Amino acid sequence: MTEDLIATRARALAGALTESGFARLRVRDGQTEIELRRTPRVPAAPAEEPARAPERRTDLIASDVVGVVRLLRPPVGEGQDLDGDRELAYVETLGIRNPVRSRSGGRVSAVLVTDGQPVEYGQPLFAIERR
Amino acid sequence: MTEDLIATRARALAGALTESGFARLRVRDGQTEIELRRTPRVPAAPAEEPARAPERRTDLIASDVVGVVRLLRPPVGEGQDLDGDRELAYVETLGIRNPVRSRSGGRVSAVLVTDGQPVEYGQPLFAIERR
Amino acid sequence: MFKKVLIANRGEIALRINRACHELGVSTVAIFSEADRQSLHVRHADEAFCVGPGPVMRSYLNIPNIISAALISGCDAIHPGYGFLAENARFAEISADHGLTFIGPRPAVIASMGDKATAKRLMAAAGVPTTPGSDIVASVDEAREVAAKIGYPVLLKATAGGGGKGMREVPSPDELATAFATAQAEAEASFKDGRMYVEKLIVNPRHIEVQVLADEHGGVVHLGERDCSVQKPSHQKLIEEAPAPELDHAVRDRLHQVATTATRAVGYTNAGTLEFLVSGDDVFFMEMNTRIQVEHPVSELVYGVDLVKEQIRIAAGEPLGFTQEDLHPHGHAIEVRVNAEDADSNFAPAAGTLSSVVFAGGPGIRVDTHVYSGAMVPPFYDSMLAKIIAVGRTRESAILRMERALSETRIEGVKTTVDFCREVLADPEFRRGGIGVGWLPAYLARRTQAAVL
Amino acid sequence: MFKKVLIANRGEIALRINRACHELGVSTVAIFSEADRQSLHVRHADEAFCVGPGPVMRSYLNIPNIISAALISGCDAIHPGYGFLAENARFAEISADHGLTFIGPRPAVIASMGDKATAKRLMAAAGVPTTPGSDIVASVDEAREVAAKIGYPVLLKATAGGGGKGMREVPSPDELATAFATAQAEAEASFKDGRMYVEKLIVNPRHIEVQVLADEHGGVVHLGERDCSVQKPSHQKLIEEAPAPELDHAVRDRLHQVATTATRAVGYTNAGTLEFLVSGDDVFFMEMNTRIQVEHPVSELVYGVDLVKEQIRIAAGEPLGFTQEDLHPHGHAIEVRVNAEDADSNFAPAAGTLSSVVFAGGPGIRVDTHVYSGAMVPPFYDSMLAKIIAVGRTRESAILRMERALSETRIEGVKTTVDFCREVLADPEFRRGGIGVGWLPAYLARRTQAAVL
Repeated sequence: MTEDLIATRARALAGALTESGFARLRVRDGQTEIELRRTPRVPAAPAEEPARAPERRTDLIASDVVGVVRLLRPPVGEGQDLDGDRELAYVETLGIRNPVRSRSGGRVSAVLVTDGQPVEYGQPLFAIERR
Repeated sequence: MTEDLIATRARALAGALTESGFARLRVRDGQTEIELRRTPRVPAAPAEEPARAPERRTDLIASDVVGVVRLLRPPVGEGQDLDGDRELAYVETLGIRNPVRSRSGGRVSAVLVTDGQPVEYGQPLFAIERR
Repeated sequence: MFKKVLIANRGEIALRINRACHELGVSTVAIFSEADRQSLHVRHADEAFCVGPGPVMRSYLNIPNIISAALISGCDAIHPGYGFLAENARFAEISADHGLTFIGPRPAVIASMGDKATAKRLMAAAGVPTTPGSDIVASVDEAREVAAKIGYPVLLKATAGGGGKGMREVPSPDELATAFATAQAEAEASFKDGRMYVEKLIVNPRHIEVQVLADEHGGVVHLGERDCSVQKPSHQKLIEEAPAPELDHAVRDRLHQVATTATRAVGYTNAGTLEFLVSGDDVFFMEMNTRIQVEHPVSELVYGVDLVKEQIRIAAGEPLGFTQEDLHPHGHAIEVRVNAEDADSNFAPAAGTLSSVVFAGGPGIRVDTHVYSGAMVPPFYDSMLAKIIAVGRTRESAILRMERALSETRIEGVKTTVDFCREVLADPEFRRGGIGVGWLPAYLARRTQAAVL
Repeated sequence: MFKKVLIANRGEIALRINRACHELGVSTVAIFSEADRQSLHVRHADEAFCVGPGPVMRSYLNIPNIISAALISGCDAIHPGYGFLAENARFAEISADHGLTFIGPRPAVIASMGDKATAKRLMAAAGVPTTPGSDIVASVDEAREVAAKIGYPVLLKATAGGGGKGMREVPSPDELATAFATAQAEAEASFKDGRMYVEKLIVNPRHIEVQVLADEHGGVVHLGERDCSVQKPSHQKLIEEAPAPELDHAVRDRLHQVATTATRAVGYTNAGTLEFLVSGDDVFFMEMNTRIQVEHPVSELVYGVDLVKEQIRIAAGEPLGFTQEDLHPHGHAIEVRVNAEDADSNFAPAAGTLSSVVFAGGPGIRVDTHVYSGAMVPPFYDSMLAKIIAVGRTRESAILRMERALSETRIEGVKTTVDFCREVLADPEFRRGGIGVGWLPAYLARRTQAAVL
């Protein structure tokens, strides 16, 4: 099989694999075997230490609008403990304040934005480690 | 890694693998592992029966010019035994006769062309099973 | 001229606008849905904002997020492209309210042309020939009176309608009541506006449209006509060309003259298209599209004008750099829409990954596309993958060039309309030219029958 | 017209010829080496023959196999493209001997233009201005006499030379002997012909060439000039444009007039190019290329003529379909050569697999290429991957368009000249126009120095 045939198939398979969400995919025929593996994605998990990944239980709180971040006064800080669903900040869009909430309790492991920062849809704002 | 990144890399790897002539190639990094394997190519070995391939000792005698095949009178036939380097046919190019020889002895396992057939460079003409 | 333009669209037209901006030295801001993160329109823009998830209501139609992206990134104008918010007068207003120039006509003009009955009345008043028929009819009985007056077959149309929705052909009085009820229900469901009007049904007309440009200083020109009669049963255009083949000179001149007069009469500005039904020597105004159109490149190639650049210059307040006398058509151009559709099953759209994409090139070929080898085709959007445009000295040479280009085009991973369009281009009736909008549906019917037998 | 044409070439030009044939309704036969089995020029031809292994001597220069392929497949003509056998008079003769029309001028004309001293003598006789200098010199002493007469600096040239081989610049008498010896040795090694001649060295001239077409019925036209002064230190062209910027009208007219006169005088037929050195108002004939050239598209876009189709029509005995009066240049076109080369290390060629290829498209952009995502670049051949051509109403708009197109072009897997060409296009001196052939080498020298510091 020529390399572009192989690559074309690997490409198609890669698409299928990613879509399926499975971890591993292997195809064998007469001349060729193509195997693709994927380890489950971990948000913001540094590539060097995939081992640690599974133990983490981190939620990313993302913006569901395009706008400008407004932190609270005083702002929610890293290491802060949250007892249940708490307001963390809001994102201002065309003068409207869209609250950002923690949904449930936990520890703020990272504040990923600064006050007044423009953010797009789906942009992570806070990382919360769940108990 | 997005599927087109995976595929792009698989494609590059496939190229490298094929060029290297190696049988197997695996790359792992943070999120992804790509492994490609290749079983050695066997001329005209049907994909269903790669097992039989290694036992075969078949030479393909190919044309080294572009021209028209002229079989001998009588023509060399399938199953015929050849004692050493024998003329099998010639390929006529612009009126010049380019002899096709078996190079060494063996049994003619297949005649792949007919008299008067146009052939291109590298086109197999005879299959010879070596003793 | 603008400093930075937000492109409120996706796909090939977003790329087309990005090109025009960059060639004018204007920076660009792309918007994209989560499904389009890998798209070329995102890669080539100077900045890009994700405005929502795949479904259009939450991304490409999400006005607050789009306007917000424009303000955050410091844009001074918005180009809406075609589809999505392009003919949304409210979006044009909101843009203006936030100090963003909407690259298109004034909101009031978008609104009046968007309401078909109003548009028809305005055009008639400007002396533009329109199909015999009524203004809004209050009831099915009033519709019946009008139909009797103009004679069957008639067409029932929702004034808010579009894309064939809220429209019914009525061959005889018996069918009127049912047709009226279903069309009105459809219109109310689709457009929250059930107002209907009646017009004479023109049988198998040609769809011929005229491209106009109007600046904000009274300058108005036309860039000739386009023949868009090759339409799928869904009324979607598949193959377009300029100039219209086999068209009487007098009719052609009348179309051009009527288009520019009408453009002036309604106080139109920026690029627009007047769509006409042509039947023999009769010409009837159908509607005016207040945006750039998919098929604009065929006019660009014949007139040597960059329509999208002109849109931007006009919106920036510049006068047209040329008059009608400066514009001379050269040769013939034809466009084929390469859609991810299966022509053998009613053009059912397909989605997936394009394992391999190789387009044609060489002399006289222009390709406008956002796809590439390995690109994903999301299921949420229009199925058009590319536009291939061929130009030649004559219609025949342009068609030969297009056949050559289609034969070089290889797209693997989804079914496309490439092979079907090659088939159509080879048809003797198409080759002769001058076919009506009924031609392709009839062709498809014959084709299916042939396949069955 | 021919029934079937064998295309004796590879890469983008083979594809270009294939396109012209198909648009004329002529079938095609491709030839390919074992290294090119996957190439687009093979995929798009109607038939294809493998003529040998990768190395050119055994495949693309293998005359018996190529002629044999043409005869076996029933061709009636051969198009040689550029390079390889395009200017090989013997190949043209052999083709004729086998009843195959060679698409190019008559063998005698190819031969006389191929021999530089002869060409120069013939042109001078036809009243074409040539650089002061000698015919063949018998010895180094005769060379010294000539040099003394015309004055230093002088240029020693091998009459069989090409691509800078067998050529030496001689600034003063002291260097003459050594230069003569080495140049002659080089010429004997490269061309088996050590005959040398001497001419005045024109310092930093512009390279401006004129495109001509001549049919077999006395019809001769020019398609204006091309400026090819942006050349690598190896004298290979990198960026070409039409028309030549900042060129005095009188000089331009003289070039055109001289070119057509000379074409008639030498009984030239088919497409050809006369290369001139231009220094101020002085114009000197350099050589005539008896083939289609890499940079032909810039003339095609400015004049709206398909040069390769015209080559085929002329060879088929058709008269030109137009006169000089019918030809009117429109706008400005510029071509960039996308080579698999590393501009940072003396344009060292690269080979490998192109993991991803995405070219630009849209208005005013033409791409001629044989590569695609996943294509292999074999080590045996010219390193050109693609030609990108941009056309605009003015030079500035064409350059802006090219910058836009290069910014959209993504080729992964090998180094290319894309980014370097963007850098050159942005240079104020290039932007001003009218630079000489010495400009790019000097630019590169400054660049390397800057990198070192």
